[in-house]
Amino acid sequence: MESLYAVTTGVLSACGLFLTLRGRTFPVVVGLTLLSYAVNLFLFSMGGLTTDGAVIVDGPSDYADPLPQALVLTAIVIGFAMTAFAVILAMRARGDLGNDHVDGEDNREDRAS
Amino acid sequence: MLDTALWISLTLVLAALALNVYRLTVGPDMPDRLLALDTMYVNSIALIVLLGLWLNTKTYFEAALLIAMLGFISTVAVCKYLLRGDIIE
Amino acid sequence: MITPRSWLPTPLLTILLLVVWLLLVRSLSLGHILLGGLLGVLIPLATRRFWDAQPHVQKPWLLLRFALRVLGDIIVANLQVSWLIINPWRRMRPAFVEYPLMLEQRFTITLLANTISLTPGTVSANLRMDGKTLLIHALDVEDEEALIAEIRERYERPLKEIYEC
Amino acid sequence: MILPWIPLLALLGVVVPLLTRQRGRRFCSLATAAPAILALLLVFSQVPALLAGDLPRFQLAWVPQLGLDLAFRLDGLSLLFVSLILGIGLLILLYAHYYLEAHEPFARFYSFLMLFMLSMVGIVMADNLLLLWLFWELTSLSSFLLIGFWSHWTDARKGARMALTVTGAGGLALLAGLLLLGDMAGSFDLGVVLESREAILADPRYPLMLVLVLLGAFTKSAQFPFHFWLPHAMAAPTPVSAYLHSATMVKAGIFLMARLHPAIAGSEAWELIVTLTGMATLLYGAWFALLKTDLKAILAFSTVSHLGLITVLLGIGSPLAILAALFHILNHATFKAALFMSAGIIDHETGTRELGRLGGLRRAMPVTALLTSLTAAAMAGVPLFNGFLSKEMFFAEAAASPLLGGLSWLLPVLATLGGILSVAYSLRLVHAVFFKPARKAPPKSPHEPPRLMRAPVELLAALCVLVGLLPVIAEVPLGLAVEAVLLTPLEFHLAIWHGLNLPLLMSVIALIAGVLLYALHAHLRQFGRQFSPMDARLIFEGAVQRLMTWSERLTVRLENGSLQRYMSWLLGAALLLGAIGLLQLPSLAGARPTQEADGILLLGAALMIFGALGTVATHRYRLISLLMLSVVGLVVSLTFARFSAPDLALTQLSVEVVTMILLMLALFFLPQKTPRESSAGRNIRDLGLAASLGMVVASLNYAVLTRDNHGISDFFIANSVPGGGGHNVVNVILVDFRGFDTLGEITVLALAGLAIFKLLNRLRLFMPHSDGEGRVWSPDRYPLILTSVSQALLPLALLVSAFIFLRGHNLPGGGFIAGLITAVALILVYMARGVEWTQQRLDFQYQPVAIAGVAIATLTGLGSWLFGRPFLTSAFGHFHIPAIGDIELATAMLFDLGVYLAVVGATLMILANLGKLTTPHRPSKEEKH
Amino acid sequence: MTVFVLLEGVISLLLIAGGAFIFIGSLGMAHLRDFYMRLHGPTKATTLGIGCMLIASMLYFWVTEGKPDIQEMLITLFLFITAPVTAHLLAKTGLHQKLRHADKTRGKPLELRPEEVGEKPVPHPDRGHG
Repeated sequence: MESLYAVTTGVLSACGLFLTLRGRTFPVVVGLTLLSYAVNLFLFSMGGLTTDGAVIVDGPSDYADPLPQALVLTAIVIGFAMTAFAVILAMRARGDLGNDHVDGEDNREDRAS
Repeated sequence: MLDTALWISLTLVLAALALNVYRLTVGPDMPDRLLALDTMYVNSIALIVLLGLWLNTKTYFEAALLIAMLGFISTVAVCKYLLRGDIIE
Repeated sequence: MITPRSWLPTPLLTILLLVVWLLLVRSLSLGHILLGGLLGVLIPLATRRFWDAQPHVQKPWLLLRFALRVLGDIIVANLQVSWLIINPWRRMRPAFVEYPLMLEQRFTITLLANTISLTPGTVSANLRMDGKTLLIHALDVEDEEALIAEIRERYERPLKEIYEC
Repeated sequence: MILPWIPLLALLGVVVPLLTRQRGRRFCSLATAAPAILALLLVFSQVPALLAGDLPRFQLAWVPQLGLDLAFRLDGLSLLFVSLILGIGLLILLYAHYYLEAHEPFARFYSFLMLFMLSMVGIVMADNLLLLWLFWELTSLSSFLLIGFWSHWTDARKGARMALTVTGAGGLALLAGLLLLGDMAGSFDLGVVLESREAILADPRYPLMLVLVLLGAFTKSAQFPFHFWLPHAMAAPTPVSAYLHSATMVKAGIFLMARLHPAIAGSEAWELIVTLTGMATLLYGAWFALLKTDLKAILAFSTVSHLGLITVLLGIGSPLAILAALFHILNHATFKAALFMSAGIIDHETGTRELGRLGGLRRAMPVTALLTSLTAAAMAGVPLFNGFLSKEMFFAEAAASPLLGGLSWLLPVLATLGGILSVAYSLRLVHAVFFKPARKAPPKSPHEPPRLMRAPVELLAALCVLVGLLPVIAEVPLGLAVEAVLLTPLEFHLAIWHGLNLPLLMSVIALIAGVLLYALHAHLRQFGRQFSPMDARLIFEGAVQRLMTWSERLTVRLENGSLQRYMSWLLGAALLLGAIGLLQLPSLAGARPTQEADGILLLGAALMIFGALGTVATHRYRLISLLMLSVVGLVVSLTFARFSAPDLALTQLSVEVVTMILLMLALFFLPQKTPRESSAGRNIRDLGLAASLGMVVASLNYAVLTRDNHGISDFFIANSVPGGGGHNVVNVILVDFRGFDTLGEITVLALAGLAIFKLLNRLRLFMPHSDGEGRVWSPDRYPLILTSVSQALLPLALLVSAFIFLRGHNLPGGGFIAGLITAVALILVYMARGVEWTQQRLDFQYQPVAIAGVAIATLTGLGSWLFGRPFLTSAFGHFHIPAIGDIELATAMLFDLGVYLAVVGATLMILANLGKLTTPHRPSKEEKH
Repeated sequence: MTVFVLLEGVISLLLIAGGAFIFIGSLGMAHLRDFYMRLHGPTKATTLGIGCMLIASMLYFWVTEGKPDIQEMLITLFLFITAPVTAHLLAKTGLHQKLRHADKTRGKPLELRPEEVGEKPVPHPDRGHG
């Protein structure tokens, strides 16, 4: 199970990173979202994977680690804000520069490489 | 008996999910994919209910409730996008 | 002087909210009944400005009967559809049917459309912008007229009776 | 304790002119002079104590961790320099009062001058190496301001920049040296450092330290080869030159060498480096002083050469040499300041400084002629002037020094040569300006300056003669200073006549040969012209230019404005670091036993991977890749539910919806498809990079998952109910234990909302009239069924969010989730009904809501102060109400309310504003454009 | 005792039925011939399936926790509200996009009035990325 989880996280982050390397703004934003999924999963797993251990304390039991959950919870919301900001930047860039290339000018990808 | 039933219906649901994925992949048109996604959401309600039964807890009930209540909104958004382009106008 | 209308615009909704609340909190304690009642009053007050003129239910008991009938139909319809789907020798006769509406009010039209979508192998596909005809896609019909007649009898008339007469 | 008042008064002097500017120049000058005078009196008031043999010190801990104290001392050396600085400073002030033109911003000038005075006083009085260094840098800065005072004049700017660069660089070297020194001595306290000579000399790092410190000193004192900035600093107004470049700043390096002499001098290295550098400087400066034709340039180079002389003496380092050095510092300060001022007067009255255009001025300005002749004679070392005394001591020491072993005769010879040159250029200075008939008339008809403008010169000239005639009066201060340098009293007697001896012979030679040399210096000029005049400035500027171009090229190579390139660099670095980290693990798998995977998990993982890969595969068809993305999101939230994190599941679900809406909104304004433009090679590279990073992440995650980690969570679980009064530990952590983090996070959320709000205003975007396939939009803006359902759903959604919010403290839920639900419900209304319709019915704005949320949360936190508890301490209690039962109320709930409002406000601020973007200019009916 | 056995049987039955309906719904969505027909599967069968499952879980928790608790009904309520809307909008979108439908379908769906399908297609601005 752990290995499965780890592989999934890896694939997610790989895909997200690949998209963030694209040349147009929208794929980059999508990539960021994907990446933040991966990161949240990763952080969440810091406390170990527990089944049926929801941390609602009522009598002793083996609980999951609540701290990563709390941190990830806020991370999810902040992640949304971050995505929103990136998106607006992308729109602003298109509005002001007339295209949606991350560098603000078209057809420069190969110059960049 | 209950466990077997649980597993049977779980398998069925999983199969359903697989079918959704199939439709999502092949399309052919946007509405098809959208339909597949929406169905996936609905099916995941079943998954959560089964999880609750399996773990014998109601902790996850609200998750199911939330999907039932909000899940369709993203579908609606995409529909509105396909229809009007501008979803909040 | 505060009339009930001003602080309790929609008694049915209030009751609905109260019930939902009690269901949510899974308890019947007095405290929760009070709290639910409070919310049931406050939320409509807060959200009333987001509604069109709400038709008032004339005959609640009919509404109940209608709901039960729809429930039954849903089950039947689903069985039919499921059978159609898995039956290898099925011969479906899908059709688009133009359904001329009698109802005028948006809310009731919506109710009807949703009912249609939930019940026998039909999906309300499109409502003409003039709001006078409903385009229905049916999975398996032998006779459009019959379908129209059935819908009118089973659903539209009761709705009209409940809300609009 | 009055020591600190001396620098404090100087500091006061910095502000006074700025305050009294309006009261006219005279008042301003007097007001500025007052603190300096007071400081000078304070200094003199300390003399008895010094004579009594004790050492006034003042110490105040400033940054004890760094060993930096606000410590001052006033020993003999400090006394000598402080009185020089303040005294001459006052004269300069008087001089400047007349020198500056009426229109020039005299107040600023005074302020700069006083700032410089302050820093010099600080240097010479500092009793702590770091403090000394601070003031040292302050002199560089203030001299920059002063040299560049005529900032409209490019030479001034360039000269100032050059001086700052050189002395600043030297200052850095000095800092390094001082740090080393303090480290060797074990303390930055000057007293300690001066005591621990053996330890320092024995330390292996001594040579390095020595070189660094000397770099600082040499750059400051314009020693060869760092001398070149001084002549260019002559672009400064003459009072500045007279002050900085004769009496004070250039002496700072000398002072440093004298100050640290007990601690670091005496080694072979010291003697060689210092003496030879000094000698080179002496000759070089003298030679160019003879060739230059600009009055101030001549003085500048002569200053360079005299500084060299003093350096030589410090290098030789015998007690008498030190005495001679200090004596010459004193003398040079007097006559050179006087000379500079007379040069300034000449410049001021004739309008030029070119020897070629000057001449025969003795008729026009006899007094100035007299004064200049006297001071020049002192500079030349003519007997019965103070210069003569110190120079003769210099000759004596040079002759007596055993340095250079077999070649030890070289020093006196070179010394004599220097003497000859200095006689020559002094003579030339006087003769060319006052006696030789002028070839061209000066721009202005010359006449005597105002009486008081001449006063400082007269005073200084008088001093030259006085000291020259009865050297005894200099013995007291010198005695104290020498004692401070040698740490032991020195028996000595200053006399004019030592009988016929070698030094006298050398002086005589110098005089006669000097006169001869000047007689035929025309030929010398010819000779000098043969060398291409190498202008230090050109070289310096050239170096700067090269540096600039080089760094530009580097920048362009590294930073070409391509985000993709930066990303790949960044990710590459991350990959490297992560891989290194992993390599250090003994084994990937840890001790913790792994659990079995079942079918659901398998399918879930498969779904997620499918979604991720699908997103990438279809990323050029943006809508499809969005659908794929939301598959991932759904499964992620299911995963949270599966691994017992209901709160996370709820949050993820609602955020999922919001994100989807956001991206749809954005997609409308962005192209529907991504062109295929990446080159194959780049795709391969990116794939490789991403894949390897993914592997690193996966192995990292696996490594963590298979290791036992003892977090601090047990504490939270244990104290959640007793401490936070809630059963849902996650929520309690959010609103109570780590409430401060949450506060910060909602603040960030609100800020992001505001930022977006700002970014959106006056953003005009092209709105397509048809979708990707060119289909015109459907005319049905608000589908009826959607509208009525949205209105039916709204109350229910609000109810549910109220429920989620209230139960949050004890069961899955809480402010974040409730806020998101509310926001989504409202957004649904927006979608179904449009912006105008909704805005009309919403009687509140979102910005205030978000801000109110943050405010409520903060106030809740502050509230705990009222009860004397730390920030964000939560209180809770159970209240029993008859017939209703227990109701638990916790302040944490109030905090949660703040979170709720902040989330609602921020989310709607983002989405609603984004939706509003279209409404103002959205055509109701599709029209072609 | 037998009551419990009976109940257990009922619950199991409902569970399996629910799973079956859900599966059928997705099956219909997967393999029916045109979009409009696929639409029927999820909106009906799936809804019913979820309903069965919810009833099952209701009974189950009734048995285990001992007290009746019908809050699962809420989910069904929400589904009944939302599922038709989704179906309706999807169908509307399908019509708007003029998705082809099985030839044997009777009735002519696409004779929508001109103001309902937009006018003739206009080239899309994002061809070639302005």
